[in-house]
Amino acid sequence: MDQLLYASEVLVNGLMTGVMYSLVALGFVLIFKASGVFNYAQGVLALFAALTLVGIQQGQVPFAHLINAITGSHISSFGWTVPSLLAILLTALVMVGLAILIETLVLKHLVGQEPIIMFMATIGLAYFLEGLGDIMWGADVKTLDVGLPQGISETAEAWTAALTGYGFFIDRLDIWATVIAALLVAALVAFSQYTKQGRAMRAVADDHQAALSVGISLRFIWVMVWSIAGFVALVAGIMWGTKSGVQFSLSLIALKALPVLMLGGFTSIPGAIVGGLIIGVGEKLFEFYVGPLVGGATEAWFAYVLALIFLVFRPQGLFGERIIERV
Amino acid sequence: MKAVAAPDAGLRSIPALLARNAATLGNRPAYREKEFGIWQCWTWSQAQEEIRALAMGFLALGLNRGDHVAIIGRNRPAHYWSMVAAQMCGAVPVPLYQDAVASEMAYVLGHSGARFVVCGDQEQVDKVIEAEGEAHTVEQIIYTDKRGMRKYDHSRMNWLRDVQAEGRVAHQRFEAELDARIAELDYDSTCVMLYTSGTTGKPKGVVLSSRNVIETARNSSEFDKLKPTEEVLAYLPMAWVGDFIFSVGQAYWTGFCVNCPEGAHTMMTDLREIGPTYFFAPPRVFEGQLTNVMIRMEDAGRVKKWLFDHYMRLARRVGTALTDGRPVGAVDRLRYGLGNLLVFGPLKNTLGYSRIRVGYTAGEAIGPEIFDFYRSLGINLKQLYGQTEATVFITQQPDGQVRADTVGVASPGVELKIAENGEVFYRSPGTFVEYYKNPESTASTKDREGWVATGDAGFFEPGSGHLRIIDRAKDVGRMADGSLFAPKYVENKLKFYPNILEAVVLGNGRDYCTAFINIDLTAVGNWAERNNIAYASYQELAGHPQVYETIRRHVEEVNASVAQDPMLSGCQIHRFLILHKELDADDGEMTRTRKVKRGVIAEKYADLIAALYDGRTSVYTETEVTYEDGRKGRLKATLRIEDVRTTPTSAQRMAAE
Amino acid sequence: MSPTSPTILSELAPPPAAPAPGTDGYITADGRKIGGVLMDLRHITLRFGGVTAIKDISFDIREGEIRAIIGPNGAGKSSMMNVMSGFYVPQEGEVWFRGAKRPPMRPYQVARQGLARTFQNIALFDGMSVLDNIMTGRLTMMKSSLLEQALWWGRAEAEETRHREQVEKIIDFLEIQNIRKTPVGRLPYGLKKRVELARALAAEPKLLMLDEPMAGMNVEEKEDMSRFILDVNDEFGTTIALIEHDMGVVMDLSDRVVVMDYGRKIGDGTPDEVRNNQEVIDAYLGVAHD
Amino acid sequence: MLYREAGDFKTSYRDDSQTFPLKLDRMGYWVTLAVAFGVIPFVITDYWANAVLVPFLIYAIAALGLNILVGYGGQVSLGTGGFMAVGAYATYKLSTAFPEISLLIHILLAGGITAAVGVFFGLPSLRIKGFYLAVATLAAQFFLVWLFNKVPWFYNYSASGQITAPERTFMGYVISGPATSASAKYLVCLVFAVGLAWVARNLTRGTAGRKWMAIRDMDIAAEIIGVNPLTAKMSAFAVSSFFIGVAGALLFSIYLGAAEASETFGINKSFLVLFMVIIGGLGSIFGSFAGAAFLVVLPVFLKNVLVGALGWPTDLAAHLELMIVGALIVFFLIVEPHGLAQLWRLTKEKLRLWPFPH
Repeated sequence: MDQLLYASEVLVNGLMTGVMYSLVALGFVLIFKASGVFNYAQGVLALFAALTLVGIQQGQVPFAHLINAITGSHISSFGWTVPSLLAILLTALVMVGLAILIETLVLKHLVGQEPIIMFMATIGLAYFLEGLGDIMWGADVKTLDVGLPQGISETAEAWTAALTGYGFFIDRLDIWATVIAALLVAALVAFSQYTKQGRAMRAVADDHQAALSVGISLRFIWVMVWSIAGFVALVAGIMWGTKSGVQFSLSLIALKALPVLMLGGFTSIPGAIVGGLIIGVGEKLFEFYVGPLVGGATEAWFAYVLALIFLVFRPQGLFGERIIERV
Repeated sequence: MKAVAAPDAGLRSIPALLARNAATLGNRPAYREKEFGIWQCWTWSQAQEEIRALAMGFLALGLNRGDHVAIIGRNRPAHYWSMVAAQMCGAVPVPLYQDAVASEMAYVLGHSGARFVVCGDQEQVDKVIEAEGEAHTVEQIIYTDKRGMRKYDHSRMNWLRDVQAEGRVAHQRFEAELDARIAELDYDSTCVMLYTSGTTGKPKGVVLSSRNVIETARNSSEFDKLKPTEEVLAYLPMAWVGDFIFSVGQAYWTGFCVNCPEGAHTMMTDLREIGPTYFFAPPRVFEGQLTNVMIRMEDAGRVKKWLFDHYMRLARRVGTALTDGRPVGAVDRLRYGLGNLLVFGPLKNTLGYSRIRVGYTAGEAIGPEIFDFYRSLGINLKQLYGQTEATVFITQQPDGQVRADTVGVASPGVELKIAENGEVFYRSPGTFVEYYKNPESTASTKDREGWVATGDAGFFEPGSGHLRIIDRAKDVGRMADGSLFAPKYVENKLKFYPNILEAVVLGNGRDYCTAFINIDLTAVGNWAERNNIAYASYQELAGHPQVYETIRRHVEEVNASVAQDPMLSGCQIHRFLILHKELDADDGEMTRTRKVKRGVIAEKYADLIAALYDGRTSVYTETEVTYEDGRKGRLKATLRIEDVRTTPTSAQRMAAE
Repeated sequence: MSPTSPTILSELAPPPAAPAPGTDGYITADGRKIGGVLMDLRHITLRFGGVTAIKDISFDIREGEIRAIIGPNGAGKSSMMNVMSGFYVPQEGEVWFRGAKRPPMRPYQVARQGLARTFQNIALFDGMSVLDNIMTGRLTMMKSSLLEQALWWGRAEAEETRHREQVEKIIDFLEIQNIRKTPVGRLPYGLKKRVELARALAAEPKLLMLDEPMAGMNVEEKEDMSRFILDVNDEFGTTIALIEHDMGVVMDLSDRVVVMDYGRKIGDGTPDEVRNNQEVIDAYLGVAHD
Repeated sequence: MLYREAGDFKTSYRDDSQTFPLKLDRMGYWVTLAVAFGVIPFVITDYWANAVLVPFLIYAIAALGLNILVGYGGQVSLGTGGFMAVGAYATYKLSTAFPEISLLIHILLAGGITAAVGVFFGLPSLRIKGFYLAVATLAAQFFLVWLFNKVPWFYNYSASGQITAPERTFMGYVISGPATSASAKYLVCLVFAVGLAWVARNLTRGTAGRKWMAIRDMDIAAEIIGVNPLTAKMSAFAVSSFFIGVAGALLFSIYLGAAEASETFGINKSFLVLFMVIIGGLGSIFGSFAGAAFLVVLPVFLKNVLVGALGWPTDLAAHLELMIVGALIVFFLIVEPHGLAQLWRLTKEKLRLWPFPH
């Protein structure tokens, strides 16, 4: 009985983590759909966003270390702090700027290259951004607080206790995250369904040539998509940042998002969400049941192996389009 | 070493030399051919085996002493083997020009009465069949390339390798017979019969004895100290005496290796791969390559261009001197060495000339700057003067006495004399036996003491004693005012300009000279490209006013230089036109060796000539042309005629003052 | 390599396809002997989901003949060839090859049975040189083990040379000597087609399948290709099945023609028979309209 | 410009298909080998060995391996780190279990074991392609590293969870453990590098190589002309993993002397080697060496300049290095997707045509 309850608690937490995964995965899907680029840098974008956010909030001087190292000065911060909302807004702007830079400096020149080349390029990009983030804001672990409620939610506990006789421990942040994620997804779907740009985006995703021929600017679409991806990254960054501090490991959630995508299929938004939930729940349950037997920390690989096994049986993922081979 | 010893009794035929080489140089390469992507190689002993097998195959097919064996095809070891194999059987090899059209072939086959024909491929076989028509004078056709042949009636046809195979299996029966026939060969037995693509009339079959060939091969080999290690590239028509002497005579005498290219289209790459040490090419080849070099350098980057120009200037200054081993300042030597590293070396290498020890050009006069270009790169390029009747060598240039405007001194064993009309006569061990089935022209060419008229007019240069050729003796005429008319002399000067491919100067018996010009499509076309001048055809480009302008300037320069020579200053050109088509052997306007047939041109273009002399400034004409595929068509054009400024000679100038 | 080694002809050509006992061969207009049935397609039906690409088609290909499959675009020609080369497995029907029913097998196994083909939109390996591309045609005959290759030992090198010799003969036959070492990516379309033919020939196939060998070629390229196809059939005695879109070319080349339209067989016979087949004429006129 | 090809003609297919068809290249090759074997061992210092040469040679082997898979086989893998770990732990277990057998043999065996593991994780490549496969190989990466961390048997239950290379000798010379001399380390790695490079060349020039490239360029066509995808892909994974395993073994037993799975063989190793292949040039043996050299020398260079000369804090230098490497990757992919090898090829073409432009 209790066992089952624990399990279901684990399951709920799993769902919460899953949402986070989905969030990052979303960024991938967007960019992949619109530009056929498998953006490995997505996770680093999140890290970069979080770092920037913290930096702006705490009024750090960008590149302080570098400047100090070169000029021998000892500057570190402007000595002011910026209110969270404004900071988030500014960060969003930064992300847009970044998107534009990436488009003009990298993507534009890689048009027509095979996907794998693009993929590797984004790995390079990831390295670059990681280094850049560290140089701009310093590599030390930072705590991020944008006023999202944290800690165990009594209401949830009491409520579940009343319901099952056992109080679930659920982090408020997770609840919020879920809500925000849900909203974000809704927003994105709405955007791609009902706005002109959204439709343009989908058009490009379906057929570059056709889209071009009806006068849609590929470059604009790309900038837009990368900006959105940047924004999604920002949100994800906030969530994870608040949860477990802003540090390099944050960029590794990107890697976690990969199996998510493989389950959901690179081209499907709902796929990303479902995939995320499956992985989240799956790895928690696996760790809960199997972990103890094999020394734990199975989260490290469970997702990948799951995806791998899954792929062997359904190569195009849950929601991906079937590929018909021709000669 | 043995190769350059006087011929003892044993070495009095090509087969004898083959045996000698197989014995003494057994494992040295004798033949190479680029086939299937690599250079297939045969040592002398392998070659001997192949040739004997083929010879026995011929015997099996019933080849008799004295038969003629026609050989038609590109330069391939198998074809050289056929010649020697024929000799072994006591038959006479008769190589033919592979680009000859059926009608030309018909005459030669008929005249020589060849019973056996060795054909390179299906195309040649078809021509032979067409040529012999109903007559069926040819009893056996042997083909080298099997491609597409299986459909043919094989009652009198065999694949060369099958013939060899038959010879091999039948060696028991034929070995003795074959050796007997080889033993019969002596110094006076016929070695080969070559048809001269005479500039006038029907081709004549020049009969050359073993003495002719072997003596000449020996002398010339000694003259240039040829060694068994030489590499030659056999790419010139097998029917041409030069190829026979280089690729058979000298090759067998000294035992060096003959390399055959994969085909005409890969000739340049093959040349580069082999990097011959002993090389012959007619002037047009060198011209073509030089033009090509210049064109390619046009697109070079600034640095390269500068390097190239800079060092070529240096080369022009000291290069030839170095090649001739004349003294050159230490500094210049150093700079030349540097140039050799940066430009000359790579350039020679890309052309395939890095290893050339002795190079010859002949057949036509070569442009001084072309000649010097190659010599200044350190290539020992020399000129020789010769003809089929002399088994090539009449005069040649010894190392260190090389010049563009002479053809050198008498080759070893050759006596020279010049008749009062300026015609050059020679007598040598190479002097041909006779024209086949043509005693009267034999008599008219070769007198009782064995002196042969070259048909060329020339004179010994006072001082150096080198021979200088002005023109064909019969072409040397008189102008109306009685002054000397030497068209070739002027034409050559014209042709030295890269833009001018061919020129025909007219004026015999007239009161002034005029000329037809053929522009060089490569050079002029490239020029047009760079000045983005659009043109659809040769005709259109030839008619372009700017082209006319350029050509006129060239002609005037030539006039100026002609005026220098009081003897020939009458030959300055007063009017010219650029022909609307390229002179072409297929239209009978030139010989296969690209010598202009004046007679043909005179009648074919009578209307144009008339126009040149009646003062018209343009003329309409129609000409019949033959396309590659043999179809005929008519070419219509209206040609402009330009007047040219002439230069008063020193004499006239004096008179004027 | 000794020059007196027999040429590709004697080595590649299977014994002339004389009519096998019991099978009715026939003699072509130009006097070639056509042998027994080499490949027999029986009631082939192929569907993609709901779409039926091929409806119950049967025909055979005889040893030594040039067999054409023609038809307007979308007639299902290429699908047919994909069935023949084992790339598509038909829902119904049987493929018989050299007297045996073909069991379900992967395309590479089919290839090893002696089928080689070219592709409508060229499928060469762009990363490799012409030579290497043609060498891939002989991969099925390469026997040396991975270890031998790794140490360039035993069979590895000998094999390499032996197959190179064969390939060079094909290169010579198709007159592509001067592009031997060029990466195929750089070649013009016409030459690519020729290299692809070379690759297929290198496999010394019993049945050579050409999928629109002349698509997108100019007149003289088409003439060259036709010549090569005839030569191949003539010199190596190779049986050839070819798909063509335009009727003209095929008629001169082929001994017998199958005409397809909308996945059905609407004609089968000698070029003349087909030419005068009303249904065929209609089909082609029909194409002219849409 | 330097080349003199006239007269350098080939009379057999053997000569025609040799690795260095041009005389000059052949000479260059032999000279390099002569210097590598005859000179460097006597002048090499610890610094040069540890900072540059030894890691260069080891990574060159790894890059060769990955290049066989990615460059020739067209199968992308991000599991390199994991496979190197297999090589390392295999050597460790073997050499501790059978001390009497030569370490060099153990290293080869370790390669073999890695090959087996590689084939296992390569199986999915039969169903999935492109970066689906790339991501799938991450499974290998994470699972293997986790395995070596979590299962004490692999590190002989050592308290630290680390593995340390025991001292081993070869013909009386110490080749493993702290006491190893610079030249010994160098020579061992050199022998492996040269030997494996030779093997790689043999494989890629012949049947196996053609199969791999055929699959890479157009897998469907490849299968239709008779290439069995299973054997082709698996052999690629096997050979590649063998190389990588040996590299891992050397890295641990010869170079580092001690290792800890997640530290030494993390995902970053996978990327490092991948970058070497990209920068060096996909599908080029020379490229594998060039790429390895580049990415081994670059940090050393930056360190010397930034930290040594400018006296910056090391972490800053490290971050800058990240940026530069990242930027370079992107740069290379944009400018020359075929890497240093291609640049080299082009220069060579120019030199051969000199003085002509084309």
